[in-house]
Amino acid sequence: MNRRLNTILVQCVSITVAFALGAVVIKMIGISPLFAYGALLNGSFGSINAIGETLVKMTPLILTGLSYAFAARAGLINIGAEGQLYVGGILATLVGSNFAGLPMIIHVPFAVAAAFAGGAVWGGLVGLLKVKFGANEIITTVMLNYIAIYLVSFLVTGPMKAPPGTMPESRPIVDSAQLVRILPGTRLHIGIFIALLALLFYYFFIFKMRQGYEMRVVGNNMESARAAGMRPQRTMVLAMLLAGGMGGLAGGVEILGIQGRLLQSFSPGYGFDGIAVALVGVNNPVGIVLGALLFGFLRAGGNRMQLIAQVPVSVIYVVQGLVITFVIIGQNLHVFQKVGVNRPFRRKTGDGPAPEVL
Amino acid sequence: MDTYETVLEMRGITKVFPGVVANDAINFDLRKGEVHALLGENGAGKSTLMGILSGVYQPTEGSIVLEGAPVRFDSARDAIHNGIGMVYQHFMLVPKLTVAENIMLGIKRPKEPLLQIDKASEQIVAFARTYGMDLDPEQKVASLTVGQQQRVEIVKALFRGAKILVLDEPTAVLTPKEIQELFSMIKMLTDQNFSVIFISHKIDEVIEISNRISVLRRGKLEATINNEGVSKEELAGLMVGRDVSFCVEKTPCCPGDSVLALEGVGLKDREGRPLLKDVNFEVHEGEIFGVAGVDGNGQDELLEVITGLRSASEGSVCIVGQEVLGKSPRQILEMGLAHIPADRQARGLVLSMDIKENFIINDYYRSPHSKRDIISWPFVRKHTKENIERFDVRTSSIDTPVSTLSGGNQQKLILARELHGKPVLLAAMHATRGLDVGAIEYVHQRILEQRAAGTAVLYISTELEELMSFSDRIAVMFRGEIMGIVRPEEVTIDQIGLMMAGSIT
Amino acid sequence: MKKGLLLLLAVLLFPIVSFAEGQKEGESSDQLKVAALLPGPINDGGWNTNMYDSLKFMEKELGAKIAYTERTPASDYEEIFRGYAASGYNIVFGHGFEFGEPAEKVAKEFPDVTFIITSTSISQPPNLGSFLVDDFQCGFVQGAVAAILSKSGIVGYVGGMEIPPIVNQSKGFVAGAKYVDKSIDAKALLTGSFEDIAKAKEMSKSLIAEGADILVADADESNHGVIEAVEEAGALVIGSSGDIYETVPDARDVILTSMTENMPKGLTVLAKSVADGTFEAKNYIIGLHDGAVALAPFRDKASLVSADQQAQIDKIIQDLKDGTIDLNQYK
Amino acid sequence: MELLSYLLATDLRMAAPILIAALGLLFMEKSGVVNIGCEGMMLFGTFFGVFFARLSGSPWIGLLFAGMTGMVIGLFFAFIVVTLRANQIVTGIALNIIAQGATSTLNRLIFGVSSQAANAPGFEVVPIPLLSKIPVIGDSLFNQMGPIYLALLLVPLIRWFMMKTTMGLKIRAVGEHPHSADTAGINVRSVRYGSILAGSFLVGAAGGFLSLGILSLFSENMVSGRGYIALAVIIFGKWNSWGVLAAALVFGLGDAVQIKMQTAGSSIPYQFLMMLPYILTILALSGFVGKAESPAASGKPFRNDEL
Repeated sequence: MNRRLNTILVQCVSITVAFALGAVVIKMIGISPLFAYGALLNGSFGSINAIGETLVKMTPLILTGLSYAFAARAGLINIGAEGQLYVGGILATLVGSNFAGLPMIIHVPFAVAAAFAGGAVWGGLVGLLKVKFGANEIITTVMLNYIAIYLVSFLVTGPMKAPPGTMPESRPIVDSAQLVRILPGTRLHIGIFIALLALLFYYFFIFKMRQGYEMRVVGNNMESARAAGMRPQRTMVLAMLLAGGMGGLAGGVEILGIQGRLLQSFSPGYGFDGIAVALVGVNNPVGIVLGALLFGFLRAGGNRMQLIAQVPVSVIYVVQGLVITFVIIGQNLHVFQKVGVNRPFRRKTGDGPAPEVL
Repeated sequence: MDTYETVLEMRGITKVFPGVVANDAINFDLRKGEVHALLGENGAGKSTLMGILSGVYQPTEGSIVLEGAPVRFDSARDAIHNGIGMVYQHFMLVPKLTVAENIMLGIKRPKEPLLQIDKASEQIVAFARTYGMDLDPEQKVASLTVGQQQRVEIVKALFRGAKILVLDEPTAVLTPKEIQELFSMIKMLTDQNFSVIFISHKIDEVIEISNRISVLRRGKLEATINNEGVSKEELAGLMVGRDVSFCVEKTPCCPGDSVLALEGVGLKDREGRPLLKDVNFEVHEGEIFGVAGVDGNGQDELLEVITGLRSASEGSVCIVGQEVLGKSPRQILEMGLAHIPADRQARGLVLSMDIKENFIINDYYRSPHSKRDIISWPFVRKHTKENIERFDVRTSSIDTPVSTLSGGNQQKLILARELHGKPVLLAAMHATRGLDVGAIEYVHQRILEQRAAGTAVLYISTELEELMSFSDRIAVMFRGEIMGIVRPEEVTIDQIGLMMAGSIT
Repeated sequence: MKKGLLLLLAVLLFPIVSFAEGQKEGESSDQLKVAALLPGPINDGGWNTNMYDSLKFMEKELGAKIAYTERTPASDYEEIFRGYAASGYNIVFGHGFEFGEPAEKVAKEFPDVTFIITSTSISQPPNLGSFLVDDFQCGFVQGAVAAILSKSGIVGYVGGMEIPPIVNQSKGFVAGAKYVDKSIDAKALLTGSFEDIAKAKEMSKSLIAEGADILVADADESNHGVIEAVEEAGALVIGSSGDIYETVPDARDVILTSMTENMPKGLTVLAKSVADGTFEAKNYIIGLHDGAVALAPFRDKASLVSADQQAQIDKIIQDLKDGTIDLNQYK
Repeated sequence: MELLSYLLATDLRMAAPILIAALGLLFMEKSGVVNIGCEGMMLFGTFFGVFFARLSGSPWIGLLFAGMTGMVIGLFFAFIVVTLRANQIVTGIALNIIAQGATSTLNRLIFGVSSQAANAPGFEVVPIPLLSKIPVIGDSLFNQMGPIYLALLLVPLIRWFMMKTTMGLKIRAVGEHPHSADTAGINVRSVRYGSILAGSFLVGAAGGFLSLGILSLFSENMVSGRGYIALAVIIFGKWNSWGVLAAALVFGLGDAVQIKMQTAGSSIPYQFLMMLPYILTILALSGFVGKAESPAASGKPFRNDEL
């Protein structure tokens, strides 16, 4: 219990360090950090609309965070949320921009499901390559990100281009497939509930369902899993399917709730932020919400910082990067204080998720 | 007694790890040209002591004196430069590199930034010859046999100018023949005034090879005695802290009908080398069937075939008349198999998960543990509590990660998991390895209970004494073959030793 | 341990606070406030710089308070429009067709804020209009000029991303070249990105290797790549949407001319019309006819242009102005 | 012939920055360190390359400092992943984000906002007498910029270093089996620090060559994915510098061909040609192009209190 409190505190310090350094940079470009951070806060919590925006940003972040977390539970590192998000977007658009006239009650779930499926395929592919050919998931996911991004770029300038066909964008999502806005004057849409449901599902699946239990066993000790009669390969593919699905959902809600149609590079890097979100939240449901809150806050407030305080977007990237870096540092500082070595000689066991790289 | 030249002295060495005192004020000295054995059970503190000597750890208290001068080893490098050569139980060789590369690795030659591997190879070969050893410097270590690898390790140490050789459990992975070769090598080295520290928990070997014996127990030095007419029982007593008789109290066995039956089981590895050859035996109800043999003679494969983790390339394995080959591990578990794996941490438990989660690892998927894919934790908690009490697993709560349990308690947890429902067949390997005497007796008692209850027990071990006293019949394995099946009361340990070395009696 | 952390926390907050000082806000209620959303960075030396210059021009001419958002993420168009509108800006520009749709949404919510979207032809009374440079026409002139002055009979066009203004201009380029001489070989290439300069440079090189001796650069940031290639391989370059003779002075010895879209002027006129209430929510197209688009003088390279070539060029431009050449037949 | 010569030349030019970066990564990979942050490191290199080339008026100085910048970033990276044993992938991603922001910010702070991109004296083509006269290959191989020759020399050099020197052996051992290396008296951490620093120098220099060789100016995010390609090149080249060269050329060729195809007016959407390197990598990883074998300890942090 005490240790948990401690980690939380460390996280806070790390994040503060990041912001402190950010302040220095902002000062360098001749803007008052307090004013800038004022705008940051104001743009993220200052008004109904601001809060709405923060929630809007949190929606995909929660989902991409879950994407990383699902894989991590099975001992896999999924860098591919960005790509899964794009493929989810494609599928959501295909369903959402067609079938006009379907009742919303059917059309929306249909489109969302399609997004999930799209991402799941993109993620499942990684799982298959891993178990069938031992292709390292980190690299394959990185590569599939690029492939997905170019795929979208091809589709919107080619097959899916909206008539008359000058603009690189798909036909719009028909009304019956759009996610309803729930807070007037803001863009907050029911996607947030989809995200929270997904979060709930994650919690329930991982801690209450047998497949989730299998995932944790496989992720922590593959050998024991096999000896107990589990099928690690299946479990890993399932984990990547779900991880991908979550990434796909992120793309789906973004397209159906915000964009209204498929565009080139429509994600501002939600997929990569998701990694940080899960990292900050140590793959724990509550943690993921907090992580998403942090980065949603940065994104929503970041716009405001640029809008009001005229802080260039590049500086906002710096602050974001610093936050991730210092959270990592914070989480690893314990190497300086020797704790938790209760067996003098640790033998190499399959214990603990130590996903090898390359 | 003529005067000895002491080359190494470790004075009052204490090493404290968070939570454990691994070494407690240990005094240890080594004389030129002697073999000084360090005897003790796993976890007695041998490895830690040697870790300190080799610079991996720094002592909390105490000092090391080398040829009269106090020294301090901050790193493995320091120890090596001071002429201390470690040969670890798990060899420290890089499989992908060649023998020569492995030996040259880390040798400081400030004048020569270049490897000049050919020149080095010649040196190595010549050097090895002077100790009557043949090495092929070009070969990749991965392609060598265990014995050869050990030789490389020793040459590696000597080549670095080691005067003191530390052998950590060197025989664990060797066949009796290889052991004899090793021993003659050690003798030859000591004749040339090298000093050897011989770490082992095998009493006979220690008696055979060493001049002096130091016994460690629970991090403390029990005694250092000259190896003149000391008896096994004496040493064993020191090791475990009180006199133990090597016979387990047990009722005469009354075998029922066959439970496990292997017929002509064979298994080959990827290169087609045989791992198991025409293995035949039956294990009956209420019988403990021991399997003896040096590690790595097919015992692991045998267990993997029976538990379905590997499928044999030929033959048949039947449990109560049902063929299990081709069945999945889960199907076999469901046929009433209980499995105590060789390495409880690598294959038995999930250290980072808690006790209840580890307890249900075999049953989590079926009612009443879970209904329609949903685990019913209330039942699991209740069920786990009952059984860990029954099997006396000492823990504050069932929600603590098993990594915090002692080795004994971890093994008890596995027993609780595997034995709480009546298994028809118990397949156990190294079930007592690394446990203290109390825990060992506990494990034995539990297994005997199973035997009494009519379970068929397959008990694989490398500890001959244990097998002799514990099992009703013993099969001896060598190079994947069963050399023979004997009754302990009809043979001597030496006869079995011979069979383990490959000679059929 | 924990105390220490808390202490550290306090210490860290120090710089943030210490750097704090009141931000002067030259707020006068009647001051015209203009904001713009940009797809890329203001210093790309092309499309985005164009808008940046326009803002600066309005600051100068109309004394407007200006603000902008760079590299606007697609997911935030709508939100940032709303942000500017809500914080009292009178005019918000969306610099590119892609801003059209979100602008239409937000415009409804803020009837008294004017929205102007560039390079598209949408409009939504009362407060959303658009500003379109006739890219096809620009391309046509560039193509014609290149064709007339090319010695090799091969001319090239290097564009950036595959988006309407680029695509149109490239089509216009080919049409213009062919208009002058059916046999001319006019190659139009797209790098697919505004950022991958190295690529733009290689493409230009390959075009020159193919024999092209005059290139049109229309890839924003990547123009730098085109210009470098031309400098190294010895060809001439025609600039787009701005006078590169002024913006890239180092390269003057290879700059033939530019198509100057005087966006600053055009947009400032619009802004002014908003200020004095004469703005109409319609599509303003600027082209040769209203002088907002023009062919820059050949300056140093005038010597390369013979009298009758000059005459030929002037005629084409004139015909375009008075519609003697109907471009629709080429589109 | 004409075409071939042209392709070779373009290929070599486009491949060079990727090759240099990949050779840098090779050092890290061999010692068991994976650096997804390559993209960011290169970006820093591109900026400071231009910055110092302007100051000094010499592209060589610029290149040198680009490398140094890489090393500084490398030191930071090494501290986090070696000393703190943090997850290398996530650290790399953070590095990329910071680099993108920091370089743009610095660009504006130092060179201000103008349509004139910050440019600097670039590298000149140095034809090698005689050799450059050889038909076809002559013009493409021996009529290049200085750094390209160096990059090509590095290939055998690094191979030799890895296989024939004690240091190389240490690096390989640390990447394969850190604990053996440790017990053999090698300081695993310092070897990794060393490899990371050496590698980062090359990666930074690769960025420098991009902004001073291929071009002679800095523009925001100009690396545009080449860092990731370099990562792919390592796998495709099977952790062997010759393989890396081959792979870099293959990917460079992809670019060259793609450009050629567009000039020739091909109809294949460029997006597919852009995907090619990534698809190839996945195939390589899946063993369709021959199984790629990574150093065993790759990506695993090392702690010497366990055996």
